[in-house]
Amino acid sequence: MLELLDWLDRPSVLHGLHLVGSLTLFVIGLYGLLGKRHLLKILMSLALMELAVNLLFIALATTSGETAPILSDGLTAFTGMADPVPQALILTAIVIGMAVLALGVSLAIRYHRLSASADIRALADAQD
Amino acid sequence: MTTNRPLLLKLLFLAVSLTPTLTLLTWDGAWVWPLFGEFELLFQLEPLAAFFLLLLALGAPLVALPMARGTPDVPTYALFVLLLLGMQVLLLAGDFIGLFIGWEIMTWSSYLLLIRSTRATLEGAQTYILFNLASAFLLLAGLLVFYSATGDFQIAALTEASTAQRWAVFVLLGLAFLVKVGVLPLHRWIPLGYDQAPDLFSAVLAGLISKMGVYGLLLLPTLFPDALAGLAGRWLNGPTAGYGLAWIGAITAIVATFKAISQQDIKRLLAYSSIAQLGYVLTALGVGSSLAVGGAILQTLVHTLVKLLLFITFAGIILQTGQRRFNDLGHLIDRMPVAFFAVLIGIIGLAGMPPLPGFAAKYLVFVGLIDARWLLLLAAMMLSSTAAFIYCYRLIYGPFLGHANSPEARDATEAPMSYLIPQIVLMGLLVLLGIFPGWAIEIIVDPVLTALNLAPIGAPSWGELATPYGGYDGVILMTVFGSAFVIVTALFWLARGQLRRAGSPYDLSFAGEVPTADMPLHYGAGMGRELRRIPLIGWILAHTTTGIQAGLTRQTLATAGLLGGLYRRDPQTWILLAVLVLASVPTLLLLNGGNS
Amino acid sequence: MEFSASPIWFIALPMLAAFSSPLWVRWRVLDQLLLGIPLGLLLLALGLFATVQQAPLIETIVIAPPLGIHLHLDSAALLLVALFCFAVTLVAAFLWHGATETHLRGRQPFVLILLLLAGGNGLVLTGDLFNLYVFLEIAGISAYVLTAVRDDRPALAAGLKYLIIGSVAGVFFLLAVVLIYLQTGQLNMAAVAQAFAEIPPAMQGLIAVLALIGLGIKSELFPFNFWVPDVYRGSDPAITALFSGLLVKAFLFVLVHLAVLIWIDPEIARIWLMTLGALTLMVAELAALRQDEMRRMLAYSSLGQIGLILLAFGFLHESTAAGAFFHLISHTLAKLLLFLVAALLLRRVLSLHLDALTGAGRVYPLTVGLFVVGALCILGLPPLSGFMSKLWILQGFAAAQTFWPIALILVAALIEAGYYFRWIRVLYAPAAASAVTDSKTSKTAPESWATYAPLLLLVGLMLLLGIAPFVIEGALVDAARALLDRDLLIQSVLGVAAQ
Amino acid sequence: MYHKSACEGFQCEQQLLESSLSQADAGLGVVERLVGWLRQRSLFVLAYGTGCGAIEMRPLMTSRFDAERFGIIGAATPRQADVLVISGYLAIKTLKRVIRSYEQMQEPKYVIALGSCTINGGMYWDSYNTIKCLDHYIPVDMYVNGCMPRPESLIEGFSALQARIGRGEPSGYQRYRDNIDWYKANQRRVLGDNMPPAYTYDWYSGGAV
Amino acid sequence: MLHILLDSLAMIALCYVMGFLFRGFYRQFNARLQRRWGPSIWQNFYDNLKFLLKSETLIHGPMFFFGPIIIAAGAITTVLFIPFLKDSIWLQGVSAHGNLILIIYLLVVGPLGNALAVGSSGNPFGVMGVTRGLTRLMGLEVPFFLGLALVMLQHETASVQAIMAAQDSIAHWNLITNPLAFAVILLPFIASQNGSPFDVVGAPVEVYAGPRVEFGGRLLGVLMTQNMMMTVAKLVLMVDLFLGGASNIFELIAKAFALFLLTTAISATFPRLKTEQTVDFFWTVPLGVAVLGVILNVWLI
Repeated sequence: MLELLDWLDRPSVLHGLHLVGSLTLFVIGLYGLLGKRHLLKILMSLALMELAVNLLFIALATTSGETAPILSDGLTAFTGMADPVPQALILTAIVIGMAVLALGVSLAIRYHRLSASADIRALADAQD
Repeated sequence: MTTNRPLLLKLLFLAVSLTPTLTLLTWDGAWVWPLFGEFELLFQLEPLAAFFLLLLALGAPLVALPMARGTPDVPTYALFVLLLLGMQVLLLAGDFIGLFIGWEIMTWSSYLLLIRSTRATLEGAQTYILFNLASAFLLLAGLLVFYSATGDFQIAALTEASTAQRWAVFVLLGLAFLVKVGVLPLHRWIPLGYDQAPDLFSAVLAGLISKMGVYGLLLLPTLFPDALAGLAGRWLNGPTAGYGLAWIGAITAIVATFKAISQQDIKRLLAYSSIAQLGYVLTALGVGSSLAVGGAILQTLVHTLVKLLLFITFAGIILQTGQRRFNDLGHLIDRMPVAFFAVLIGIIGLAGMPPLPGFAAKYLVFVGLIDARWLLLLAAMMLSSTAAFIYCYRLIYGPFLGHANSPEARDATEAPMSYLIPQIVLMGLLVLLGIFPGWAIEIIVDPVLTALNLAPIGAPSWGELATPYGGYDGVILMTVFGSAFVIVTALFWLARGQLRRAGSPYDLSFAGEVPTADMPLHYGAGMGRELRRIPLIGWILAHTTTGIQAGLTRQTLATAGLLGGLYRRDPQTWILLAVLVLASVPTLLLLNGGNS
Repeated sequence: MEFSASPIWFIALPMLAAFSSPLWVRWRVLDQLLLGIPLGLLLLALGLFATVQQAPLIETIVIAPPLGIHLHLDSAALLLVALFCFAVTLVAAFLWHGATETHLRGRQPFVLILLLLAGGNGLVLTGDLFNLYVFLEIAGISAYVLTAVRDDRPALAAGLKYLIIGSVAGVFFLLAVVLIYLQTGQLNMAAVAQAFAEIPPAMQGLIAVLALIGLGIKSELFPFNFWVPDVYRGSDPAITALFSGLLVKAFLFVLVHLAVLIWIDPEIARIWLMTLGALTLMVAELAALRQDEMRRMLAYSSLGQIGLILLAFGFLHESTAAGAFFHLISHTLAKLLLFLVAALLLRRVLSLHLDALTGAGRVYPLTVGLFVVGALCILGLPPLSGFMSKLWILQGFAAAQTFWPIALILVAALIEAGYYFRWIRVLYAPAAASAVTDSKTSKTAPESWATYAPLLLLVGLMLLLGIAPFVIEGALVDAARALLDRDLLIQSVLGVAAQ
Repeated sequence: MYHKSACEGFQCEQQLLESSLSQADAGLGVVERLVGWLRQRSLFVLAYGTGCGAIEMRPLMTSRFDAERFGIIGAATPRQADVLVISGYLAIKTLKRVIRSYEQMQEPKYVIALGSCTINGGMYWDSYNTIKCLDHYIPVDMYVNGCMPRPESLIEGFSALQARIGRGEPSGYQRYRDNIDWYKANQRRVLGDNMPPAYTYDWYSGGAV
Repeated sequence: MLHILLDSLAMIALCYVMGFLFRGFYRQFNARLQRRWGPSIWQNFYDNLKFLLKSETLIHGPMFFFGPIIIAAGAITTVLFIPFLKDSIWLQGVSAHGNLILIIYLLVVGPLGNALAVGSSGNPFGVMGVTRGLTRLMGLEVPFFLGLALVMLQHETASVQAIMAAQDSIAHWNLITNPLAFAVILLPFIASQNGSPFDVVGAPVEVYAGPRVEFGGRLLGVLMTQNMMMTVAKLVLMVDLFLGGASNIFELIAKAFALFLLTTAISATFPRLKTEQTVDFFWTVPLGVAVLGVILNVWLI
């Protein structure tokens, strides 16, 4: 069991797993984006895709055993810390994703109020 | 002072229309305007351009005068001024960029003028602008090839270009100018455009704008060290490349002449006749000898004068009657005598009959063809110029002779003075040039020939046109004909008996029948129809390029529809396409061996 | 605080102004500020030209590159920034006078337009990839909201569509950035440029494709630009003018910039960029032939011109690139004019459909006359600037003895003429349609000369640049040099020569 | 001269015919004599096939009798013709055409009437739609009697006409011109409203141009 | 000046007399072929004078009046531009100031002027005739001119006098040296003379619709006069070009008559063609021969 955990902790395996997982998430998001018709589902799928990318970034930028990149008591050297940049970036990306999602949802709600429809095909059918 | 504003506007317009004259008289030296990089515009007045500027200086005020009639139409005035500006830029340009700028300004301002007519249809307008822009873009392509060969846009001989470059320049520029001149099968914009343009503007189109194509064609040989012979050697007594051009011109002339004969609308007929006339010019330019080019230049001059005269006259007729088809006019000779004489002089010039200068032009071209030993071309030209008699006859018979076929034609009066003055001026010019062909050669043709590095034709006296093949004397011809005319008339009056004018236009020898107004007595519409029974003409008249053009349009629009179909309104499709591209690129790279 | 001519102003000032908008509302200076800020920035940009010509201005934020974020103001960026400021100034001036649409007045559009300007400037100026992503999203979000700002059904639909497709683009671009970072450990463009060649080729390709899709969607290239007509159709023409004149140009610049900077082998970059440009050009021009709605038609035409610009940039030669910059400017001028004309027309008529506009030229001579001028400029007919820019591009190709783009551009121009002149012809159709005259009486809005002033200014500029292109020649050539000289950029940022 | 006051009906017509036929030779000058001679040597015939007599014109013109040797040749239109040959009976319907053709001919012009029908109606004397006496409607210079007259008699008639032309005798066209009112009245009597238009003859009374 | 006047008068008079006599001969010749006596050889004079002495002439307006005048003036001009004799100061007219191409065009000036008159008469039949005439002209002019061009090419001049001077002996007659050109020209020449079988245009008696349908009286006389003169002018031109010209008036008459006899024989033999048949014929047979001639002359020699 421990061997299995050790094996799983090996960077290549761990990264591989993360890669597969986040790509799966990405594909699920893509599927939702392409296959679903409800606007909210579409927006959720978008969020999912973004999440997948974020996850991928975070996951691949660290290896097991690294500590959080915070200088505090006792931790005064940069050795053994995870790269701080991805985490900072992902924080930003999450915020941006949030904003887009919120905007999208609010637009969708406005649209639903005006047209009583939340179907993405209805968007497409808007004629000149 | 507000009451005087229209008058001031008109005066201003007329004054501006005199700018080509002013340019012609005062422009000397070169004026340089920088653009970017090492490019600059060079404006100078070459003798060749001066000839065309002369045409412009003649034509512009003569058309502007009737245009200024009535309530001032400011956009039209402005566009006309722009057009003049464009043509002057074109002619003054010493480099291809300036030429192209002028060409384009001329193109779009003339288009905007054209669609001011209430008759302009979508098809006509589109055909006009697309053909002209195609011509402009061909010109642009040609001059870019020229630039790539010389590294410069100055109009000069291509001395160090490869054969491929020379041919590319020749074909591209040639096509550009041929579209403007309207050779078959690139002519379709001419009948549509001339027909649908405002009536007076048709005069500009036919008389001046089409001449810019001729200007280009005259410029073309100067781009090659040995003129046209430098391209593909010589054939018989002239350049081989020119032989091709000449045949294009001759076939154009023949087909357009027969097309002209079969038209029912005056302006369309004139349009086709323009095509045919410029076909002669093309043939002559193909010969490239001094005689033929001299003929071409003279023909250009005559065609300008004649077409201005005819279009202005018919504009007057259309103004007075509102009718423009042969079948709807008739017997205007009594009511519009000035217009009748204008058209008479016009068709004599058009048909190239002595004593008007059209004959001198044709004479030079014929002699040039004989000199080049291109006799089959001579036959072709002869065919079209004798067939031209038929449409010339229609031009004068339809509106002026026969029977008045519409109420408007029955009560028409002479056109206003502003139409008559240009007519009279142009008639005078034509007759003058006809009596003094030598003068025209000396003053107008020879400077251009010298500028083109050709031997001047020269003339022993003002009245005489002399070539190595003999010549004729316009003054003596006119004197003999005039005296004969006077003597015969006098003898006729001296003889006994009385003349009586028929009491009615229906007093006709009609096999004992009494013709009435409801009989189709006016032979305006059907004239020339029986020509279809001649196999060659029947074949020509049965074929048009309309179908090709319509097919091309249809295909383009179908492609457009197909591609427009890609632009679906469904966001999911857009994303799907993006993902597909994402997926396909690695696949392609993989299939390609991944060697990127 | 001492004022220093720093590139940061181009981003910070609009953002600050936008975020402190409640203050401006209270002081009632929204319109003035909307006009004044971009105008001030424009003046600043103009003032900086001489400086930047010597050496690019680099503004580091906190830490020096490659670790920190920096703004990189070279000639190319400055040209675009000036253009963006000009575009916003002009639209602001147009909106100030006589914008009858309430949704285009007030705080919301004020904030959004300034944010859009900040985003556009940021895209052009930034030297950091992730920062680029952030600006991409800032510009994007403000664009989504601007699209939907009218708050009716078509506008919301367009906004939603834009949001969805824009977010997808964002995700793809983010993925590309992430991959780059994972592979190189760098985010600074110059540093990435140095390190990129060491990435495995397959990964290089993947990153390139991802970034291409992301930026391709944003910059409206062919297989990714299907959303454009819908969005342009749904939003207000005055706003669309900004999209076409500002936003696309920024993304396009980013695309070309990244391609030049990061991709080592210019041959491959050239093939890709020129292919994309050519495809975009031809497909868009052909598709535009059958458009019967003015905004859609203008959208397709915009796409075509983008393709043309990319074609010229993609050739990666100095003279075509300078021409491309010129064309970018003249296209912005013309499209601003055309879309603002569309906005003007929309104030008077109910629909911008071809049939509804039959004979409009005889009812509104000035407005439609301006449309004609804009169309002539787009078509590249002298004496307007479009001609000179096209000529510049074409002579660049000719000087390099490459003739297929010339043929393509000319054919495309002919097709373009096909539909623009169709519109002109219909606008001047003799039978004045009753629809036009009727709607005039119902929706009458007396226009003052102030409304036309921005449009006339545009016409004046087109004429000036068309007749005297030498006035901006230096800036264009510098911009082209700055864009294409990869080594110079890397050296100026990192202080070392590229390998 | 026909004057309504002087006489009435048939007597007047008779009187008119006799007076014109029996006019004495006027003193002719050399020029008139020459002119007359030239005129008689060249007669262009408008052979208007009104009746069965038209059949006799063919042998007259062709090789058998060869009228061309007397200078007699066909003309296509009335404008070019000197002689109008009325070949036989004349229906009322045809009369209108004949009158118009006659009026369109250029002076001097002559009329030869062929066969009995033109003289008195012949076998159609009681027909409702033929005219009986041609001379009442257009002036006849020469009657050639017979039913039908053979080409020989036609030639005889032509010769007689030529002789009269040569002598410069006044011929029918002058009579027509002088008595236009009478002729028109007669024509109107049979044609009713279906008269040829007036513009072909109204200059007779209005004076020449 | 006086010389030119006298010379011109002599040429016109010669044309007039020759023309009427030739035509008279033609009528008699035709009559004999048809086993008739035919009219006197002077018959054309009688006809012409009779028309000139008609006491009434109807016109349809000024243009109608001037048409025949123009055609007559054109005929006189044409005659004066054709040299009748070579190596002589007499019967030259003003031919020194003209050339072959001018003459060809002068030949059609008159008919076109007359066409105006026909048009202004308002008679549709007349205009039909004019159209037929113009169509025939279109047909005949191509081989005709091509044949002349062959002659011009051969002598490298368009001056009739020079061409005439070059044919100093029978061996140098163009008829001998350039028989193809003569063969090409002969039939179009007959057509231009309005001779059978190409005479459907102005068939004098049989066809109602023709250019002359409205002409009568003295105008018709003028038309006849110019027709006769034109006939002779064209004959003399042919003599000048192909039969070596003439040194004196008798030689001229003899050669012209010989040529006239040839055309008469052809005319009397063949039946009449329709207009479009005429054109089609000219564009196949004579034009074909002409093309052959061009190939021989230009490429092979």
